[in-house]
Amino acid sequence: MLEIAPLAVAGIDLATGTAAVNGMVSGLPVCIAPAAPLTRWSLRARDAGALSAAIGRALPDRIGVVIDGIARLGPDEWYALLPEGTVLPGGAGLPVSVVEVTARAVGFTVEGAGAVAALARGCPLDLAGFAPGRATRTVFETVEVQIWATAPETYHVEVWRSFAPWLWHSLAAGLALTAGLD
Amino acid sequence: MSGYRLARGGRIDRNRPVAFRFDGRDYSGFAGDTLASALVAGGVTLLGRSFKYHRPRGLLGMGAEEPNALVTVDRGPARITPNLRATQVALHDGLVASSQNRWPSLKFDVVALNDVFGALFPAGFYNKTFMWPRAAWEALYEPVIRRLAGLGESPVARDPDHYDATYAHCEVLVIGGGIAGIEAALDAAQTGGRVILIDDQDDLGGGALSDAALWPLLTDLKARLAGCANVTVLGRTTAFGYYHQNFIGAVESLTDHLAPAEATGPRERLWRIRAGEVVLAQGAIERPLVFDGNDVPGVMLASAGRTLALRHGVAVGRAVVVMAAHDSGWRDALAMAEAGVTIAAIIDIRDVVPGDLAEAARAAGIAVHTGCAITHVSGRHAVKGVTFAAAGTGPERHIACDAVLMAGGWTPSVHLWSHGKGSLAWSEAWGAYLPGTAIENCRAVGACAGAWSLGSGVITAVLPNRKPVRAQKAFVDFQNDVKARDIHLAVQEGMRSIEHIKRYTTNGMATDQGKTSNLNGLQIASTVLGRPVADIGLTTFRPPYTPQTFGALMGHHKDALFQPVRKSVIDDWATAQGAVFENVSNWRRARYFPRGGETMEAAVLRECAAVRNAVGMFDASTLGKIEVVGPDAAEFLNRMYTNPWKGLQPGRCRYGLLLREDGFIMDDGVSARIADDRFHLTTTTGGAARVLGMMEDYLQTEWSDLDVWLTSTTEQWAVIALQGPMARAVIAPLVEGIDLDGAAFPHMAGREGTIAGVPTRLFRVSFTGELGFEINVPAHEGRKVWDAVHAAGQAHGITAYGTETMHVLRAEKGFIIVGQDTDGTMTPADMGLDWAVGKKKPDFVGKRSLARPDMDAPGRKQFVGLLTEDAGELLEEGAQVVADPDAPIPMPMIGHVTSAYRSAAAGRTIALAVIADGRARIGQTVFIPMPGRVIRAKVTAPMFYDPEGSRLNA
Amino acid sequence: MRFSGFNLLAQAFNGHQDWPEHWPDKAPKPEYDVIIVGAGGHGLGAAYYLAAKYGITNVAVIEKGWLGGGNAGRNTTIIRSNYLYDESAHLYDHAVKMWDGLSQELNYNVMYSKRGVLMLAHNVHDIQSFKRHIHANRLNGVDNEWLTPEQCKAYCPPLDIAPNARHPVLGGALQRRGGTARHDSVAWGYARGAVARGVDIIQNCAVTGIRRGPDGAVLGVETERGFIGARKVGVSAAGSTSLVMKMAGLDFPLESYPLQALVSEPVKPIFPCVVMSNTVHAYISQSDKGELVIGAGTDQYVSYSQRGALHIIEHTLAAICEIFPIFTRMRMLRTWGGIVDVTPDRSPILAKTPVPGLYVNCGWGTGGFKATPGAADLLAHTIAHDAPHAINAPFNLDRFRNGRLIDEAAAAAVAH
Amino acid sequence: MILIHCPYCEEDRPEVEFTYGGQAHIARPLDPAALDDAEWESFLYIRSNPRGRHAERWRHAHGCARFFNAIRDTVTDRFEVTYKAGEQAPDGAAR
Repeated sequence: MLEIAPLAVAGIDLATGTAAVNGMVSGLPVCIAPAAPLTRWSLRARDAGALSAAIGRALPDRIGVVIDGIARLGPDEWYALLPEGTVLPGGAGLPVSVVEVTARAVGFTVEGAGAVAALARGCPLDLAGFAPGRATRTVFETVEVQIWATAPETYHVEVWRSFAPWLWHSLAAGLALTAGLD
Repeated sequence: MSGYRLARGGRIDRNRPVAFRFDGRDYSGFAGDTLASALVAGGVTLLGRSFKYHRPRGLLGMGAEEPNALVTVDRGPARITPNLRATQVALHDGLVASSQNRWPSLKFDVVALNDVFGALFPAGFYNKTFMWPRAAWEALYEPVIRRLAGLGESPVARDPDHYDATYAHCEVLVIGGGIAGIEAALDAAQTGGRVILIDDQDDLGGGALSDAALWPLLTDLKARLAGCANVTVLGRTTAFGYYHQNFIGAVESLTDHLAPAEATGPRERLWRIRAGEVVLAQGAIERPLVFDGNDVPGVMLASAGRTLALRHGVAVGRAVVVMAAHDSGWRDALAMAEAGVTIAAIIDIRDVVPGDLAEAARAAGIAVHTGCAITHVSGRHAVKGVTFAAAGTGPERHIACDAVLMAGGWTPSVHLWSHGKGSLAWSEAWGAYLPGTAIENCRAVGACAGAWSLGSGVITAVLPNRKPVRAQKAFVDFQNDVKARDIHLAVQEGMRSIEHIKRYTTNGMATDQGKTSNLNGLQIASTVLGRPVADIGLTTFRPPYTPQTFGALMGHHKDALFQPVRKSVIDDWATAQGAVFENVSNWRRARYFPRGGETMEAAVLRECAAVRNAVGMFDASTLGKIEVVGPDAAEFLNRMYTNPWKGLQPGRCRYGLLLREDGFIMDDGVSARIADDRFHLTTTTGGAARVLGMMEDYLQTEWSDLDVWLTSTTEQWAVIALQGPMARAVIAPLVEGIDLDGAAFPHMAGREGTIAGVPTRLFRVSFTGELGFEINVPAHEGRKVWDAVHAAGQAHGITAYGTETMHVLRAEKGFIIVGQDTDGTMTPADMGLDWAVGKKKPDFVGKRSLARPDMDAPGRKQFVGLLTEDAGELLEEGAQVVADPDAPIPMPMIGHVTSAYRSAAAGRTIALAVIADGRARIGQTVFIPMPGRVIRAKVTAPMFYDPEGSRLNA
Repeated sequence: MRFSGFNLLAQAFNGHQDWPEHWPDKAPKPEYDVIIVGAGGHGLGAAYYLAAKYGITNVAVIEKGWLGGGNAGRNTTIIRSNYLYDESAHLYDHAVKMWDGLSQELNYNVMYSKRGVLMLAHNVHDIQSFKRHIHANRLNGVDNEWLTPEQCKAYCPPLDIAPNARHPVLGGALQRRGGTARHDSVAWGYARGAVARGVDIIQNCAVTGIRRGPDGAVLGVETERGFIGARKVGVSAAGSTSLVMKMAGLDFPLESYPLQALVSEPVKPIFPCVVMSNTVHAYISQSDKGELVIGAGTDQYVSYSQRGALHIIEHTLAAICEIFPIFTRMRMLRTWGGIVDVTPDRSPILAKTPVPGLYVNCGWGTGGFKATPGAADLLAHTIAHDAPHAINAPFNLDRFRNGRLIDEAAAAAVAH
Repeated sequence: MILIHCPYCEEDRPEVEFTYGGQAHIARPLDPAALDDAEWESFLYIRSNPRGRHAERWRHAHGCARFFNAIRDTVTDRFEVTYKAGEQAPDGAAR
């Protein structure tokens, strides 16, 4: 009988990291850390003006742009990352949709000169031209994520809670894996 | 000159000897050697055995085109890799390699008997025999064939190595690091954009590495390249596939060239490169000549001989004969002579050879024979000498030698160009295909574009010889043992397409994928068919250019990172309780909570009894959840679901049934109206993404006028199902802002308030038939509320239960599970769910399909209960139901068991099934044939517990 | 000349000079009794059975490229009949019965190898689905047995049955009569057999139109090499069926998708059978040459380009190595793509069409090779009798109108 | 890995962000009950399946999440043009 050695760490044992991890990707330093707690809101409306009035906040008009923590993801879709404790009006009765999704996702920050290389291991976008103030929904390998360029060489990554352990270890594996190379 | 190492020369470090083992013997080479060059230096000419005839094989080429020197490299336990080309195995200290495909040894291979009786095994022989006696194919012939099949040994242990993958972007990607490639990279670098240069060697230079005259230029180009910050050079990297819109797949070897002890990090990395422009500079591959004995070990390409001498300081032999049909053979001979290799003679098929070359050869004391062809090579495991004759048929002359170099011309490498669907144009001058017009932003430079002067020559099929082709051991595909005669036989038997000839002879189907055999095969086919080569065409070039490791192509999708396992916020608690889990879609869910070594059955009976008699709690967080918000929310759900929604008041819940447009049940779930313009929708765990995608499709493309929006909240809410007569008592002390009294908060109602201080949406929903609540709280508070409810429940004997118990309890009530009781071919009527279909609604998704003739024809399977006559008999889910168990096979079947459990509440086993005209059969006996026996059962209504629903409405 | 070990030995002594042409290059005659469009395994087989079983020898098989060059020449060669519904089980088992002895019938070794097809169950839903198949198969006379994880491992040693794998093996359904055959040999064997019985095979002759008489009945086909008459035309063109049917004014419930597959470098055989996994979407076997033959599902969009996508290959190999971790160090030798025609219920259409004299055999999707002898036989029957056989009667065009679908894929839908 | 131009994001994005939505411009009838079984069969199942220009639907699922239409050559897989849901195909517009 062909004996095959058991898995050292199985997928079912992975847990989301709780502390920052530092390493190198393609010879450049990177730090991956859990993001600070936030409140999250999915905001939808056909008419941006009505939505802006409903929640009393400015909204970016171009898809992929962020203004004061609110990104426009689609023609009728905005997504807000706001400080903990923020509460937005529900827009009841208006032709808008305001839904809190704070608990739906987990955020990571990816910082450093190697941040683009760390994300490029699984994200197919050309992030070199992804300047601060941009945000988009995309994928990391098979998992849907959002990537926000919050500052030079600094990115905030949003991922649904149950995919976070896999994404954390996939990002972290890139560091440990190549740390010793160059 | 000791052995075959030249006293001087070569781009090797003679101060760094490297010890290695091959087939159990110790050898030593130098840093800068490949395994191939070090072995030749050590006097080893026999390196392998061919696939079919097991003929002795020596080195043929110097790179990716090598078909013969395939070795297995052992880098320690579970790190053994078969079929590696010795020409591409970098030498490192302690390298352990062995030959393959021979038994008992490389020198004495018993299977070479295939060669002795080779006449019995021409191309396609296996189609003509092994058919008698009929059983012998499986009993005798195939087992023997499989024993002899394959080259190296398959790995047999889990691979401890890791692999990495990444995307990359650049404005210009240059593939091939020879002079032409480096110059293209330097030009591109001037534009300031990102440039990537790929080369499969560990040292840039390509062909120039074997041409001392070009070394100064090479050194200068490489220095200028190093100065360009925007150029990334990927060495030891092979671009293997050219996909849509300049998307290139490449694999970088990271540690195989290092001694195992120094090898840290991933073994290989997959590069997925998107390039603005692709410049192909892959050079050309020298073409063997086809003549009797051209496969004796020691017969190799002239470029291989030159590379050994100039790049590795190794003489391929002590007396070398060159058989040329192209000027490059002469240049290689002269360069090798200058490096100290004794060239016994240059034989050229052409009558006239460029004067300067002939002159230089004579000046170097090399015998020259033009207008001649080798007619035989003597020697079995190594070359002993050659026989040649004018025009191949004149009087025979002999030359003693220990190596023969073939210079048959050059084939520009158009592999990647062809992957990219660029057209090919036949070039008479090259006797090969050159790149035509590209459909991608791609251009070819250097030899692979036919733009590199390697001199000129003539293209030959089989060299002229007095012996007929069928009597010559003249090889076209050295690994798959395809001789020129085999191509003649293929055409004789009616194979006229090159694709037929290739598949019939297996020419070009070996691990080198025809790099040295396709063009010769085509040329021979052309002469036999009497049709010009350009009319016959080439077989399709398919990725990968060279074989690539599965591990590299998986990237980091290996072991624990293969695929995400989705876990709820309660998962850790369940793990601590020793729960046994099951995979449901890409989630994992607790199936049951065994205590003290209980079996699943025992645990489930205990959990069921706890829910029926006291109270149970269940993690329902994995159910799909969608927030439907907007003025047209109710109208939208009205159009999607079979049920009417407009009349549902805020604070009420309703069971929703969703069909596909073809009328078959796709999903179901309970939904609550939170407000006039807000619904909290629930779907099955497996259907969540599918349902949301389908709804977005209809909303965006069919009913884009509706003001309503869908937001996935599957992972926003943790959901605790609290079921049982004591459920209300458990949460009463925890809930604020909601009157839990039965009248104020009836079954199928929904309220908002707080529980354990956490905001909640509390629904009175029961999938068990007991008094039931579904507690929805924000996921990051889920565990806290779970613990609070668990603590509050201790006094009432609260018990956690899993999916198996949930299945039993819902089955006792006859509630369906979409995907288990239905299989995508059932209508609402089939499943007894007509009550959920809004008869007055003009339309909903699937309604029109329900009106098709067959959708309510007699004989459709209907959802019913089954009670076995033997109360203890547990039916097997999936078992078939028949009306007449004595009917002969194929026995007509009328349905199957969808669910079957032991039921504490019913005090016996119960089952649900779908049976043709099932409802009309209630009360009748049906039969479930099992291997060796028949089980009798009575058809009942699908309801085994509290039919009036009194407990539900407590 | 008859193929046999004796003749091979005899021919060895004169350089194999007497082997005749399998299928001489033929110019088309102006008129035939029957024309088959598409020289794949099904088309060539239908011509063979028209001649061998029904004595209809004035037949032409018309092929736009080289015979056996479509899906027949580029599939993963899997043979099985453990389908769920009665109609499918009878259709595919009719074929599996004919695979037995096909080499002898054609006097051409097609290397049908009954090594067993093992379908892996990775979750409770899979177990329920496979048990349902096993019970239904037993009552339909199709062999299929349930194996525990340990029995699966014993049958296929390279299998990893570690309980903590991402998709642990919870058992398997084994059809021992399933297995593989050599795809090219099937097409060439039928071609040789058909030609030996008087059938003309006309390669490099694309059909460009279908000519119909005033009553709408078929008169013959327009081709690159002129009009060729026939009262009966059987279309067996796989991925090109939609295009050919439009020539007769018919719109079909068909879409053509790329299906990619790959082989590894050849190694000493270690993999004894065929293994399939619906959950991770991949299947694998090892050919008699020692190459691992690996396939997966179709690409997601309609396409006739056989370029294929790299990310499909990545997912396929990750899936294979999840279940067979020993193969991570194996190397991919060649990838290729076929064009498979898929119907809404994933079941084939083998029937008459509304156009008198026009018959169709299509919609086999990813499963056409395994059905080759059966489909060929039934297409020949349908053409010869101008009426379907009982086995292929349910696989008609009407089922999409009246809703009587045979949806094998739905049964495998993902769980509760 | 094809690059697809999303008409909403107005950017070329990689194929793995998209899902295919089948043949385009098969609008669901406003009153399905008015169709006979053959017409309903055509709506549900009959597809053009051309070798060449094909009007089809895609969804930028992992991007702006919108459905849109495209004309693609099913032989080269090259996208000729993409346009928003509800718009008609720009006739012969070559991109």
